[in-house]
Amino acid sequence: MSKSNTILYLDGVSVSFDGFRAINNLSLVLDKGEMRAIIGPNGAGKTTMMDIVTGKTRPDEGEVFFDGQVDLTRHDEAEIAMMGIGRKFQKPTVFESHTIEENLMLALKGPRSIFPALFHRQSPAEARQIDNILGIIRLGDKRREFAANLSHGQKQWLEIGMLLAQDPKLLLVDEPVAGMTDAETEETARLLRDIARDHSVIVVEHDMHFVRELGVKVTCLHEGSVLSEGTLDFVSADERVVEVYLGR
Amino acid sequence: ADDTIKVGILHSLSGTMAISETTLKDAMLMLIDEQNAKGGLLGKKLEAVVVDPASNWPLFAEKARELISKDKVAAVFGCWTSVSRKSVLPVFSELDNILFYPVQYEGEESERNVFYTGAAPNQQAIPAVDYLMSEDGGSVKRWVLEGTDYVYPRTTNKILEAYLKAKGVAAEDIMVNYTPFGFSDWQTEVSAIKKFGSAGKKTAVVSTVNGDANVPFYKELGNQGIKAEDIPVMAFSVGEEELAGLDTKPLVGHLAAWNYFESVNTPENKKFIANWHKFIKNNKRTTNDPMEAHYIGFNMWVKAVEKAGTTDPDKVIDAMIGVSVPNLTGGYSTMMPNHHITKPVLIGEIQADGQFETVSRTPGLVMGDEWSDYLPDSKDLISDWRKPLSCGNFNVATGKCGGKGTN
Amino acid sequence: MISGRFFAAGADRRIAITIFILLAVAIIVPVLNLAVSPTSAFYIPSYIVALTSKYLCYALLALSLDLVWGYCGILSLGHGAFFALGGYAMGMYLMRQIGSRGVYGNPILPDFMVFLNYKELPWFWTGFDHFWFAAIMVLAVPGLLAFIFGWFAFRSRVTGVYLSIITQAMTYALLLAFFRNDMGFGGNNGLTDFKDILGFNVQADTTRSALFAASAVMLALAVFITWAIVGSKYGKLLMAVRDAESRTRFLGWRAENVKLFAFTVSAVMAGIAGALYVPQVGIINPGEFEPSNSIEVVIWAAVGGRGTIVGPIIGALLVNAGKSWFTGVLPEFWLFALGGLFVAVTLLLPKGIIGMWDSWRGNVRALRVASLTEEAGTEVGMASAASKPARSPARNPGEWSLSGPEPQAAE
Amino acid sequence: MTLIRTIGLTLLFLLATLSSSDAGEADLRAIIAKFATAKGFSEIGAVVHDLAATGDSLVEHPLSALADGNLYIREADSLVFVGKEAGESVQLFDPLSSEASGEAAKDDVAKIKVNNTLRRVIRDALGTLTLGAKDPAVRLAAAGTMFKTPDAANIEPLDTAIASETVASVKALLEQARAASVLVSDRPETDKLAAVALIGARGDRDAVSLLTSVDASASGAVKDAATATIANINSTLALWDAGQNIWYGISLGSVLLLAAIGLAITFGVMGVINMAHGEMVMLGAYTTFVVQQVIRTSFPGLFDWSLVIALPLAFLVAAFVGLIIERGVIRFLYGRPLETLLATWGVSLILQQAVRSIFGPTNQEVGNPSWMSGSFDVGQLAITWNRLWILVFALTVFGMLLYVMKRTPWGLQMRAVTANRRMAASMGIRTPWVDALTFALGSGIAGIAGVALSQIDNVSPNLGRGYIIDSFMVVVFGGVGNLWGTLVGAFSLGIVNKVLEPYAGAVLGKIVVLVLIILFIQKRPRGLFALKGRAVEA
Amino acid sequence: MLEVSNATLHYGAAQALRGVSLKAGAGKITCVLGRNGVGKTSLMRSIVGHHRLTSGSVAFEGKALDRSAAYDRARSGIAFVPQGREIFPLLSVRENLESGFAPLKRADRNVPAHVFELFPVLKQMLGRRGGDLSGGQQQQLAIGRALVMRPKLLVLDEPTEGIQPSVIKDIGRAIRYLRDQAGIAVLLVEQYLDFCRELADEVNIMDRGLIVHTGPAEDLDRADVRKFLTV
Ligand SMILES: Nc1ncnc2c1ncn2[C@@H]1O[C@H](COP(=O)(O)OP(=O)(O)OP(=O)(O)O)[C@@H](O)[C@H]1O
Ligand SMILES: Nc1ncnc2c1ncn2[C@@H]1O[C@H](COP(=O)(O)OP(=O)(O)OP(=O)(O)O)[C@@H](O)[C@H]1O
Ligand SMILES: NC(N)=O
Ligand SMILES: [Mg+2]
Ligand SMILES: [Mg+2]
Repeated sequence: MSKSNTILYLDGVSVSFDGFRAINNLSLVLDKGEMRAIIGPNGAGKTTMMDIVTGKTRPDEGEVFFDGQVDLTRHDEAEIAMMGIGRKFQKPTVFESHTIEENLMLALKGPRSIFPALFHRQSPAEARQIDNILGIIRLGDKRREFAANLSHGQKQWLEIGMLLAQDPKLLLVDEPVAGMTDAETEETARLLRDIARDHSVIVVEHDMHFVRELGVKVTCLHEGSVLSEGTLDFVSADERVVEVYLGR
Repeated sequence: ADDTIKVGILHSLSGTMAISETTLKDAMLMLIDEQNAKGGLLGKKLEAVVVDPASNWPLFAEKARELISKDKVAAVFGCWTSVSRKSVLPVFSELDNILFYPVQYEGEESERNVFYTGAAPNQQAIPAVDYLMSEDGGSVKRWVLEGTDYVYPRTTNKILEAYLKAKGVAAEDIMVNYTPFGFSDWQTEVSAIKKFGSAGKKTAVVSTVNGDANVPFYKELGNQGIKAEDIPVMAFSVGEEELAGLDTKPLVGHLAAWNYFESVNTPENKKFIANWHKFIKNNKRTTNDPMEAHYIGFNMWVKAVEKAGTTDPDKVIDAMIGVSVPNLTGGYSTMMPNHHITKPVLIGEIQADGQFETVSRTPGLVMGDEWSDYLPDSKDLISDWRKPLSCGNFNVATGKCGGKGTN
Repeated sequence: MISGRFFAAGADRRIAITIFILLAVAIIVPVLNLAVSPTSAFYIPSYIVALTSKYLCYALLALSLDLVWGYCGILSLGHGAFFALGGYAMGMYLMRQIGSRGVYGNPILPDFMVFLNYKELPWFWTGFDHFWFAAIMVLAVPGLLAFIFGWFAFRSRVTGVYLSIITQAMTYALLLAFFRNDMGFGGNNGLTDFKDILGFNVQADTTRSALFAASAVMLALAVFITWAIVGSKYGKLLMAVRDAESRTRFLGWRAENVKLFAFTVSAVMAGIAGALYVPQVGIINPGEFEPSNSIEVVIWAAVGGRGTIVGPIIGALLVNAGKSWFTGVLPEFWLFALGGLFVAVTLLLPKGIIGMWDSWRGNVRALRVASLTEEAGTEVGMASAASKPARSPARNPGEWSLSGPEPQAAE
Repeated sequence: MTLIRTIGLTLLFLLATLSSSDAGEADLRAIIAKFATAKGFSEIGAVVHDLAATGDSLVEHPLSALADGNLYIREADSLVFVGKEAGESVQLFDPLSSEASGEAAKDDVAKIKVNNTLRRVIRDALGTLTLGAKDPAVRLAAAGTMFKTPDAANIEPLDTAIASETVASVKALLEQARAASVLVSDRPETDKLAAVALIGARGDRDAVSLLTSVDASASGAVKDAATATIANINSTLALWDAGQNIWYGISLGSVLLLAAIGLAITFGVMGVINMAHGEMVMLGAYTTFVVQQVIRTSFPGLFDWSLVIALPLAFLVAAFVGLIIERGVIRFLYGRPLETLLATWGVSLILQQAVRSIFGPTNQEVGNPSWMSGSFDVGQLAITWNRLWILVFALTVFGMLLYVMKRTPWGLQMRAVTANRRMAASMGIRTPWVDALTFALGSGIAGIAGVALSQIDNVSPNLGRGYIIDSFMVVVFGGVGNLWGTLVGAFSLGIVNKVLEPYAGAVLGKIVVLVLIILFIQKRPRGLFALKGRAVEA
Repeated sequence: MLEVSNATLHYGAAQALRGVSLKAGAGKITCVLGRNGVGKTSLMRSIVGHHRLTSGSVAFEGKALDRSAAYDRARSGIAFVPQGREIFPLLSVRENLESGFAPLKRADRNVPAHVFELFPVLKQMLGRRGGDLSGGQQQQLAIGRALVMRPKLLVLDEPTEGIQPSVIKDIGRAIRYLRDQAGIAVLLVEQYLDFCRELADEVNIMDRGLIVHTGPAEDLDRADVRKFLTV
């Protein structure tokens, strides 16, 4: 298989924790500009896969390449993030003692070393971008609120906002609509489709409506490896997927 | 108010040194009470000003400054560790006041504003070693110099090493070892002593182990079965107060060198102990050498103030020299021109009741020698604060004041 | 931007006021000490000058600690070490200035080296006869130690208690090392008996006043620098690292460098504090490395209010003034008073003096806003801007939260 | 002098073994009376010799009284008595018959002074005197003494004793004592070589000591044999030394473990940065002191039980104080762990000063019960009883605690509460109870640690301060929140420390240990037994 | 069974609940819906005793709970599955379940069989640390843990969040089972409309700190009700 046109390339990846195999010989390829939905039972290894891609977890074996040539296993979280891989966490993790605005400011794309940060002054372009994102995540009226005071769903949105601010080449989105209303879910799907126009995206979700809205290729993981892959209809027709995941 | 004369008491009442210094604070309060009962001084009552420098050396300096500048004391009695003394020295010379320092120390100092009523090394360490070398002391041939790692033990041991070598002791018969402050696990050290002592020569330990570390040291000695008959330990920092925290039965026969023991049988001492027990309302509280030093120092100061007719420090400093007062061991101690005093040196053995039994005593009084004769750079120095010399470090070789006098 | 912020309202105005007060004090106190007759009611006695000046050095130390602790969540239990190292660097200079005025009259060797039989000056003492060299060392030694220490520790992702305890181990090891006479720093007695600084007698009132002014100005400068750091984007980042270190990594920030910079700057500040302190108290000895000293610094910052700039200063001044006062008036019972004060502050003023002041003021304002709007019949935003959750130090996970009552797992 | 002694001892021994002591009591009394006029240690020493020379077993009593400093002279009539101090007076007993002979005020009697040299003389004299004693332990001690003070004149009495000795261990020692004496005699070389071999077989430090002195004076084959034997013994001793250092390390480890284990609860489990932990240890030590004080004044017979009695009391006292601290202060600070540092620091200052105000600033005496005193040998390892008991005790406490934490509902609730107090409450766990009891448990354990530490350290208001840093180091080094970590951490720090100490010295050794801790934490940033898993790897 | 009347709650000066009244009856499933940040979680937390109401009251089985602590509420039969799971991360799965034993009599201290039937994965993972489980597994554990307490009132705050579809179905079945067999009251906060529609006996819609609508599940299809749930 050629890596050249891929944005993300996982081959034969395995990882275990205290003897428990969370990822088992997983291979997954994402082409440049592609959006992919990943589903799978709880504990299938979806989040762990993202951990591996973002450098949080080191695989025991296997290859992980970004953009066709960068071996991600040789880089740490910060380097990987700077290469252009952004992530939204399953459990929203924001900077609680910063305001919404400051959270976004820290996420904004730009130089990541100390001295520029020390002498940084916000440019009008940055200000516009923050305004823009605030609009998208509908937290404009709370921009000066501390993130600690947000409800669960609002934090989810802020996370998405931070991801947008990073403007990465590859977005890893872990359960973005958990805790959102149906309307918001639709909104989010629209947003992701928008983004996917010029970014590569991996979305993990359990909400089948949402996955359907996305309308992209679906991969179903189970016990750390790919169980089924194809269109949503194809995957959800797969007996094994119904058995372990969708239920009857 | 002006109808009292204030006396500063600068001893730690908290922190690591409280264990030793608090007693001295109480002793001073007692002495001041007694003086007041006798009618005070120059017709005025004495008033003690107590502060707590809390075993914190810079705080000593701050409190000294406060006593002198704010409370306007006539003299200060205080300090225990050398570093606390070093810390307050500049304050005393800057503000020209008087400090009475009651603890045995390493010497190598003589300041105009300080009177040293504790022992210099020659008033404690040298006679102690002499005793051990004598037949009575067991004709010791092999020496362990065990100390806490700080300046007093280091200097004392330097002096002792030089002295022992001068007496023909070979280098391999001297073992020097240091442990940190508050050291509590002595297993290795005690067994090393045991090992060193099993070379077939009579061995003794000279201990400059400080304060807190002593109790676990002696407990370990007892437990490892090191008996005084086999390897006696001669201590310079272990007094009645330290022994009060120990079951001394296994330690009977270990030694200490001081200028005073509570067990000394003189009328002055009996009276002193009785007063102390009355004052502190506890018949079990012991007395010790630094207390006697304060007793001597305080009485000297009283006498000097009376002689000078004023508490003005400059006048008192001049009047101090030559003042002679009874000590508690049945003689008189005199303030010498080097601001050190004359003292008898007593060697005592620990008894089962936590007291020392005097087993040897220098025939006469020993004059404190501030500049050791056994250190190359200080052997030519003397101190004489009498006019016209008025110098703490006069070099007899060059005939100049100021150390080497190279300039 | 800076100047704009500087004269703005609120917290920033407080910084301006603080700096102003410090600069004013730097002028007024020396004048009242030197130029006013001792009988005058306005006269400030020298010992008060010396005392306050010492507190200012402590305040600078507390501020330096707060930069890493309050703003970056690095609870250093070894900041006293940087202070002491700065102090030693200055002390070495002062020792060399004694020249042949020492008791042994040796023009090269300090007294303690003479009686410990040193034959020549150890190599690491070279250069300290120059003030400029010592001044560089005051900055370089603590800075370098912090840099090396931090480089390894932050890279290895040592955090929380583990970091705190190794900083404590560091200061403890230095304490023991400096105790050793063989180290060549005067052992337990340290360095004393200073005569001049830059040719001026250290004991002269004018020198003291000058040192006082220097301490006050230096503190003012440190306040300004801290404020500038904290207010910058880097400052926000610092706090973000404090609250969710791993999250900053996933945003591409090198958390270890963020911390390293603050730690090093802070150590340099602590070193300066030590260097100013030593000529004023007249001694530097290993006691300054005592782990309990470093813990006390933490306590000053906590009492004043951590995560603020003025808090640690107020805390340091207050606790030390309290200590000076209590040890004088209640020599036997002052530990009860001080201990009681610490307990009371934690219970009654959970965010320290400044923090409490703020939330009290904040609440008053917020409540007023709330009631006004309700009266006006307008809707209150769910969490109105007036509510100040405060950049609360307490909610500081991943730090001393061990089994993680508030785990911040980035799942 | 040696001559007198030789003759005396030989005579005496012969007489003693024949148990036909008829030196005449009157003669003995006459000699004893000479103590009253003896001046200085050498004259007293001469009287001791005279007494010993009588060979009468009756003299054992006055001689051991003298060695213990219990021999008095009544000033009024210069009569010599064995005295027993009782308050301000001294009870007098006849030196030979031990009959009570009234009392005297302390001032009316003079104690006969002894010094170390004299004590040694008496010990030697008693050694020979007791060679024929009934009690094998006494004979063993006598043989031991004679081994250490070899003398050609001892050979014959020893020969006799060996011939009649029935207890194997005593016999062996007697033979070694004889060999030692042979070496200093003018016996033929073959005898001496045999003696060197016999002594060499002991293989201990005493053998080296003896052979070294022989080595210095001997010549020829004996010298060579001695040198070779010394080298031989020393090389095995070096191995034993290593073992000894490990044992020291283990015993230091047990002390660290004891000191830290309470903290492993209050800090490790509850997350309270408990700066007052050391003061809890101190309270335990003071409880021991008070218990012993009461026992000394009211129930002297119970002294050996004092620690057993002190243990539960110390636990209760410290636990109670802990309970008050938790209810009064800590409980307001959950979720604000850093502020517990400030508050408990305050509490520790208060407790320290309170103890200082109540008991005074000086050390208090806590004695060792007899079963905690002295030492025994395992091969060439000297193991002191107090260290051994402390080790056993520390492991027992650890085991019990582990059981409570892992196997009881309380332990589970404790861990749940500290993990998430609010959620634990919603599971129906009475969090205030659990908090209070957990803190009390940790404090109580610190208290019983104090009982043990009172056996080896100062009992002073500063006691706690000495342990707090080490305790935190151990808990953190081992991995916070993991009891096994505390155990392994304590022992590894203890052993590393003690293995380094003989080479680096105590000061440098400690510095090295601290640096090692710093480096180790770089390798394992969450301690030895790091808590693992997603939750902690934030 | 549970009655909340006129509850108000402030966070500092911000008001999160502005006079909420709500009832949840035994043997019924009562649903609370609403957009993000309208105060659902705040309401649940007030009911289980994590927040103290500024005013208003909560009564359970006729007794006012306002003064009782969270653990007393739990002991009187209220179990809580919080948003964000809040399982004890360092406790094993077994221990997490056993933490629910506290209010039970000694004889009852066992994990009911239906917990493992419902969530078989928990049985496989009994020995693992709770914190290591995947998000969805943790959610299952949180529900299982609440069931161990044999509650009379089960308060669930978005229990389906992050759970795979088949298990959501199981949870629905379980909730129904509990209602029908054990007759317990269920108070359910949900965003997932279908789930709610299927289960609820009664729905309450919240908006900006108020309950703006109460009615049967069918109401969810009404436009005037839906408007509270759209953006
Ligand atoms: N650090 C770890 N230690 C132990 N086990 C782990 C660790 N990280 C993940 N696991 C295990 O790996 C498996 C995969 O977990 P992961 O979080 O990737 O699942 P997931 O597919 O994201 O599930 P969900 O849909 O529930 O979020 C789980 O069984 C989990 O318990
Ligand atoms: N601890 C807090 N401090 C201050 N404000 C808070 C706090 N928690 C929540 N809020 C605010 O209170 C409001 C209600 O929050 P709550 O968590 O109850 O919402 P929710 O309805 O559960 O939302 P979601 O569906 O997102 O979980 C929100 O606007 C939030 O910003
Ligand atoms: N002077 C002493 N003992 O430090
Ligand atoms: Mg997941
Ligand atoms: Mg919610």
